[in-house]
Amino acid sequence: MKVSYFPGCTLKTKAKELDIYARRSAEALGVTLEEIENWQCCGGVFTTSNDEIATKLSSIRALKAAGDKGQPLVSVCSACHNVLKQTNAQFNNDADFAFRVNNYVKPDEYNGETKVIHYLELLRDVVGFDKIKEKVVNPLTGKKIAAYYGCLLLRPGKVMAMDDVENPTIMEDFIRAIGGEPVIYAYRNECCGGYITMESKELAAAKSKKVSENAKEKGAELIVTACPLCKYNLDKHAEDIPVVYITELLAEALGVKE
Amino acid sequence: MQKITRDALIEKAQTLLDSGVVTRVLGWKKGDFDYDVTPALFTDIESMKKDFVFGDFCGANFSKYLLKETKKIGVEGKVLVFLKSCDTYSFNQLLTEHRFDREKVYAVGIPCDGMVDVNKIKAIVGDGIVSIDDSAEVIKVETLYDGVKELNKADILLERCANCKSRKHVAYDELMGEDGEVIDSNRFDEVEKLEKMSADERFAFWQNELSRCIRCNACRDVCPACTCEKCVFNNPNSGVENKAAANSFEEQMFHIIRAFHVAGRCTDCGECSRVCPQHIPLHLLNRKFIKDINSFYGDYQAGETVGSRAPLTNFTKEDLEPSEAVNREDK
Amino acid sequence: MENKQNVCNEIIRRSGVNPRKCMKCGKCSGTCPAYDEMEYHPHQFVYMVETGDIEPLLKSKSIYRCLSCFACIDRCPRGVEPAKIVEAVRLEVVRQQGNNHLKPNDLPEMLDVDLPQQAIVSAFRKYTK
Amino acid sequence: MQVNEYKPKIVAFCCNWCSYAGADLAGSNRLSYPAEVKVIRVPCSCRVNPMFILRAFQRGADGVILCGCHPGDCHYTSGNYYTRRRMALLFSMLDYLGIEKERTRVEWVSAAEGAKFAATMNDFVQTVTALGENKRLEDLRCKK
Amino acid sequence: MQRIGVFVCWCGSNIAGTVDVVKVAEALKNEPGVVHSANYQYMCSQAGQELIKQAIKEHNLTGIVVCSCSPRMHEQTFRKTAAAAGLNPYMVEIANIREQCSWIHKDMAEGTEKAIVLGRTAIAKVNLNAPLTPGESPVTKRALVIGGGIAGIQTALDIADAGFEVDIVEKKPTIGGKMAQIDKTFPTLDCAACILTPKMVDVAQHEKIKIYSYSEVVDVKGFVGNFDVTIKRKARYVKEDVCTGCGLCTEKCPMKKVPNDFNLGMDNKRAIYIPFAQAVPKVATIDADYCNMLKNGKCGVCAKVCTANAIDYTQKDEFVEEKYGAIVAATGFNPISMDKFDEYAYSQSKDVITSLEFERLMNAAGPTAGKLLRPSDGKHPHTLVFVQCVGSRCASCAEKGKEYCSKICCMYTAKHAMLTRDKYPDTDVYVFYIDVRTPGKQFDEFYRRAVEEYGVHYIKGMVGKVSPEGEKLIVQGSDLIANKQLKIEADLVVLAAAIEPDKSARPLATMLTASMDTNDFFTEAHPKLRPVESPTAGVFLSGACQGPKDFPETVSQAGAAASKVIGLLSKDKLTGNPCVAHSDEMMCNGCSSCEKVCPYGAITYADKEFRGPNRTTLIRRVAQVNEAICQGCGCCTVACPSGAMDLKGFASKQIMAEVDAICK
Repeated sequence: MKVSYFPGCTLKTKAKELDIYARRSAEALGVTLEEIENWQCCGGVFTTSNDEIATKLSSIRALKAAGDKGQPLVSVCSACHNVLKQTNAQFNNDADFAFRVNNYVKPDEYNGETKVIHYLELLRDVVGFDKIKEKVVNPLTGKKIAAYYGCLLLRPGKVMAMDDVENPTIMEDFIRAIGGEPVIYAYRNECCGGYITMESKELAAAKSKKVSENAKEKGAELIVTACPLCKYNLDKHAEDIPVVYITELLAEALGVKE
Repeated sequence: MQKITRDALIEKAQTLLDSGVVTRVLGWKKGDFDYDVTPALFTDIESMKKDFVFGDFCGANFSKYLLKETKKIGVEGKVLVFLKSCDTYSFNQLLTEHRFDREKVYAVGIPCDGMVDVNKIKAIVGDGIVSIDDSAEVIKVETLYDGVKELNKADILLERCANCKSRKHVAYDELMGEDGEVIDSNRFDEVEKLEKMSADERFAFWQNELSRCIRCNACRDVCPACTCEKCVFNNPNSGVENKAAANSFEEQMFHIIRAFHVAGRCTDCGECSRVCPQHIPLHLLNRKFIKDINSFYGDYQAGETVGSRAPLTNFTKEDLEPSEAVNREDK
Repeated sequence: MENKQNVCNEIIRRSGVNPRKCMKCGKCSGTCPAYDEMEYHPHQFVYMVETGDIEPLLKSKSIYRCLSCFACIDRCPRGVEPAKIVEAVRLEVVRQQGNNHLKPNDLPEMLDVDLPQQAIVSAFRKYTK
Repeated sequence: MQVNEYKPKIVAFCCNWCSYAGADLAGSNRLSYPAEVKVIRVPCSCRVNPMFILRAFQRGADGVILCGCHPGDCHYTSGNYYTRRRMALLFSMLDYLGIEKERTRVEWVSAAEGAKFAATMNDFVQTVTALGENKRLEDLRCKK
Repeated sequence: MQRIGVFVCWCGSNIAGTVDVVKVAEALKNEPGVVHSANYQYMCSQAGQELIKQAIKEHNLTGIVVCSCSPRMHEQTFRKTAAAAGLNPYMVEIANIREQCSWIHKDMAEGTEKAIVLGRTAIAKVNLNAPLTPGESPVTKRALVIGGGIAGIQTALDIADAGFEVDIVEKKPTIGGKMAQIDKTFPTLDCAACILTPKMVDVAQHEKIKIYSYSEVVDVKGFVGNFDVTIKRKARYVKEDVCTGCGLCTEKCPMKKVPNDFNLGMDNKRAIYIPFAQAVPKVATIDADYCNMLKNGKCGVCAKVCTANAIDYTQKDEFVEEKYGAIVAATGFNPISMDKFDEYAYSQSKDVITSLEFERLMNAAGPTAGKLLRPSDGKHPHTLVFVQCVGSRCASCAEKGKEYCSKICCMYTAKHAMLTRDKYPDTDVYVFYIDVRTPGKQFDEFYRRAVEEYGVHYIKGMVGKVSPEGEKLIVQGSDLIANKQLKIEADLVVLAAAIEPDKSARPLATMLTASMDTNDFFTEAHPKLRPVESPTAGVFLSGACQGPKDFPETVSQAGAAASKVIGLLSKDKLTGNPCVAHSDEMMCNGCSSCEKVCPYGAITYADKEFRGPNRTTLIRRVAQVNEAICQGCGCCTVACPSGAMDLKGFASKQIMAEVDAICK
């Protein structure tokens, strides 16, 4: 099958692994990621204020592009996914916002029908973890892996609706599917510090340190994430524990890494 | 299809009368004109041989007459009734509602390839019909002014026959000829056409149709589902009686109430439209209910089986909401 | 006084948050990962906007410390969504002429080779008009 | 003060056990809704004959709303399930005849839903006010 | 023509504040049939009722309309008033000009105008009223109590003591309910078992009480005074009347790893078990999910060791049908699931427990024999954090928590904190609270003692996150008074989980046709004046199934429910609701439409002879309504095509008259 794909700015530069392995793995699983044309940066964060229009138009255009093809819009970067999903939700729940947005994008009005799904949701709900399990050639047997959700993947829970906000299982199930052993730790859904790293290195360091310490303490040998910024913060400030992208791990398990 | 002749029916009646299976016969009798056939009760074979007719104008559904016939006390024996396939549905529906005594009826199913509509003939040949010969597929109409005209039966069928829903008999003691099949008809096409109109167009359509109503009650009187001991429109206590001249309530609401009263019980026999002197397409009201019932609650054909539970005396916990009923996309 | 109230009303409108829903349990502040960096804490943002005490918030550096992690939104038992209030207050400040918190000239010294673009665009979106 | 402002006539049938109690609760909580709404108490929504609804329109009502217990919560176990079918068919028929479908409504309001009752009535009155006077049911037969 | 009296009530300023009552009374005077119209401050008062009675006599009234509060409030009152003055009580109609008029409108002109229309509507109806006489039905003098917790026990004992037979249906193998799991009770710190178990014994020994343990109600038919109930007695694979409760089988059963639900899974039991030492009935039960004999026919140890031959592996579920006059729901409560609150790490750490689990930990008969030990490693905890309102007062998240206050948590948390400090003075105990709610006798004193004498640290604030780190639980929460975020290194965290009605209550309510609120608590017939009765006649409410309650409240409500049941069962006959369906035989088609929609089976058919035309006789099938069974919903009246079926008190003509009056 084919789905629309929104890679995002970082995946074209600093996080190429996240992008490349996402495509390869998807292909191996029978899904083609069709990069939408002329996508623009999502902006990195979603502005919650309801009078903020212009900064959300790039998301609307992406949603519209996928909608025109009748495909769901898939992204792998947690930040892009968060912005796209939240923008889509605001479009569908706030008629005033929808009206004003469509005034901007005329004559390419968006109808709100595109479904935004994260790469993990694609794996769980479209491909199915069972099928992935069958396709694994290099299982990560015995590898103790800590899933790091951070905040963008799950929150706000009502909008993202991907999993239980406080006790998610999607990444753990993913880890099991590729043969690894998930490590549950309390900080898996706490913030790494995010963009605050620009403003206060100390705060970001404190936050990400806490995450990796907690994961290590619970026995993890490896942390997986879907977010380039999370990876950066953890790599930069945290304990010496490797941090890798979900897609890289998946590609390795499927034997398509190289 | 094997054509059943008048003689075959008289012969059947004679056998049954002679053997004492039945004591009387519900049949069709010629009226003032060839096309003016009326129901009649025959108690002996002679009068039957004299007046009984059978042909393309015998649309009348006898089911309703059984109410009176089977309730007569002191009258012995069964009554013979000839039922076309559509009539058998009404027959079953009335049995479901305990409206007549099945033991007192001998039902003979007769095949039917459709009855003709005199109004359609009149529309073609004009007034002054002298005689009609319907013994063959091509119907010969003699008029005062134009002599004999030949008409194709298919062009002049009654609306209900043109859209016949079933040639299958669902009730009989005996069947003459071969039984037919339930037909996947186009009877809802016109309803759909109306549904696709805007509310304003629909309103204009119905205003035009219903404004012709003269409240003759023919539709009610002929309807096999309208068999109430006392009709609400005749009952001063019902609040909708048609005698109070103080307001025009029943004038406006008569057809809605009537259609609702038979909703889920109407077999779509089409008698109401056949008898309407003002040619109001009353079947479009009934068919709307039937169509809605089928789409809301699953296909249901009143009278298909005896004892079935009508949709309005039934429910499921997952039924659709009234708001959904009027806001569907697919309607 | 009236102006202060107008600002608060604008913040309430823009954020879509009804601060009266707050039952003062403090779970937002109990959950906030940036608490110690903030002079005013999430529950105070809600309360101060509700009561019209807006000026200290407009002047406070706290508005740049929120990580937008939305933990307070998901954990609030009353559905108050304090992070949206914080954001609305910040917008009130950065939308004023010349009030961008982050200036392009500041950038070079912040950058390192690994820093993802995502961090830069996010920070600009959060801290500037 | 507006003098000639159009005020619709609204008849609300409420079942005794849920919706009438819900209406009372709206009152107890001082939740206002327009005075145009007048409630008729019936034991169960299933007591409401389609004829009553037609009667109301014929006598000049501009909107008729029927409130009952939520499906599954009927005091008489199943009454509202029948109501739901009857009204689905009736409303669909009225729509088919070209009557504005917004003039009729069924709403399930429990005894605990005072706020829902008031909100429903506010919304219904607003909707019917926007439609204006009910003319079609009166005119359906008598072509002008 | 009726002679109607109209009485407009001021209800103090409740009505008179927004309705010009004088004008209303004046306007209604001119309505058809009205011969008298009056207004008064409080119509429901003694003086007001006297006024009505006098008017009835003086003006020879045949019907009255009271414009007042909701008929749900005072219809009965005014019917009695009318009856006292010799007027048939069903000649009374109420115009609801308070709840549905004065209280919702602010404008005097608007309120007055609407009140007049409502009055006119009631007058139009009463013009068509006919005197009604209620029918009578017998009363089965037995009661059914559903639920064998303290609420059910107390209700059953009180009813039985009054001399009526009572059956208790309990779904668990023993009665006792939640109270049997509790260690001590606030604010007296009595041992719960010491006050509960004697009552359980009383129940077992009472000659009027029968216990259906390990049983469920599966069907309820009938109506007040005459319920037919089907009870499923689940197979326990032990003959209840043979088992001596010696407990030998529960020691010999080789299946040792069965989670012990009585201790909330904190330890194990055997596949054959007696829940606790004081169980009533003290009879073993086999857990079919774990028993090897039942699963694959390999074992049979319990049968071998049973000297009484009580084991019966072939036992099947049995269905018993019983008749009752009254039913009491006492289905109780449960703590909500903590699945959706994992910010407190309940799923991540065994040392995060709920208060009910803590109760078992402190109980001498619990998994640790009453020693406070951490479930994870059996070590003695030094720092304990209690978190209140977990899932209570939670408005944002219907799928997560409950919007209401669970009422009992403040007090039991104070109790837990106090008991911990009392037994283990080496502990530090913190309680995070939003508000401390202690209305109740000796309650606040109790809570203050926990703080002042026992040194419990009460922190105004909420916990945002619990993180298991090493052996510790890092509790991150806010201290709103200090304006600080705290991080406490705790050994044990106790969550005061919100309580919710037992899941069995919803299907039961459907069977009983009793209404529930949005939280699945049973609703009362009146929240203030009839708090222990369901709106469904003959169904009563006892304990937490009606709303969160502590023990004293539960026991008092249980007694109140019992007294209502006793009042009902003391009657030899019940007068029914006269507003029942009635079929006009002359118009009936006998079509069975009414019969099909009647939820009570109140309609039967008979063949009757009627005079036909020309001196003939016709036999017709006609419907007949059993007035004792008919509950007066009126569904049949609409199903009837001919209009033969009508409802007394809510006749079609009456309703149409109301419609007309409103639309005038």
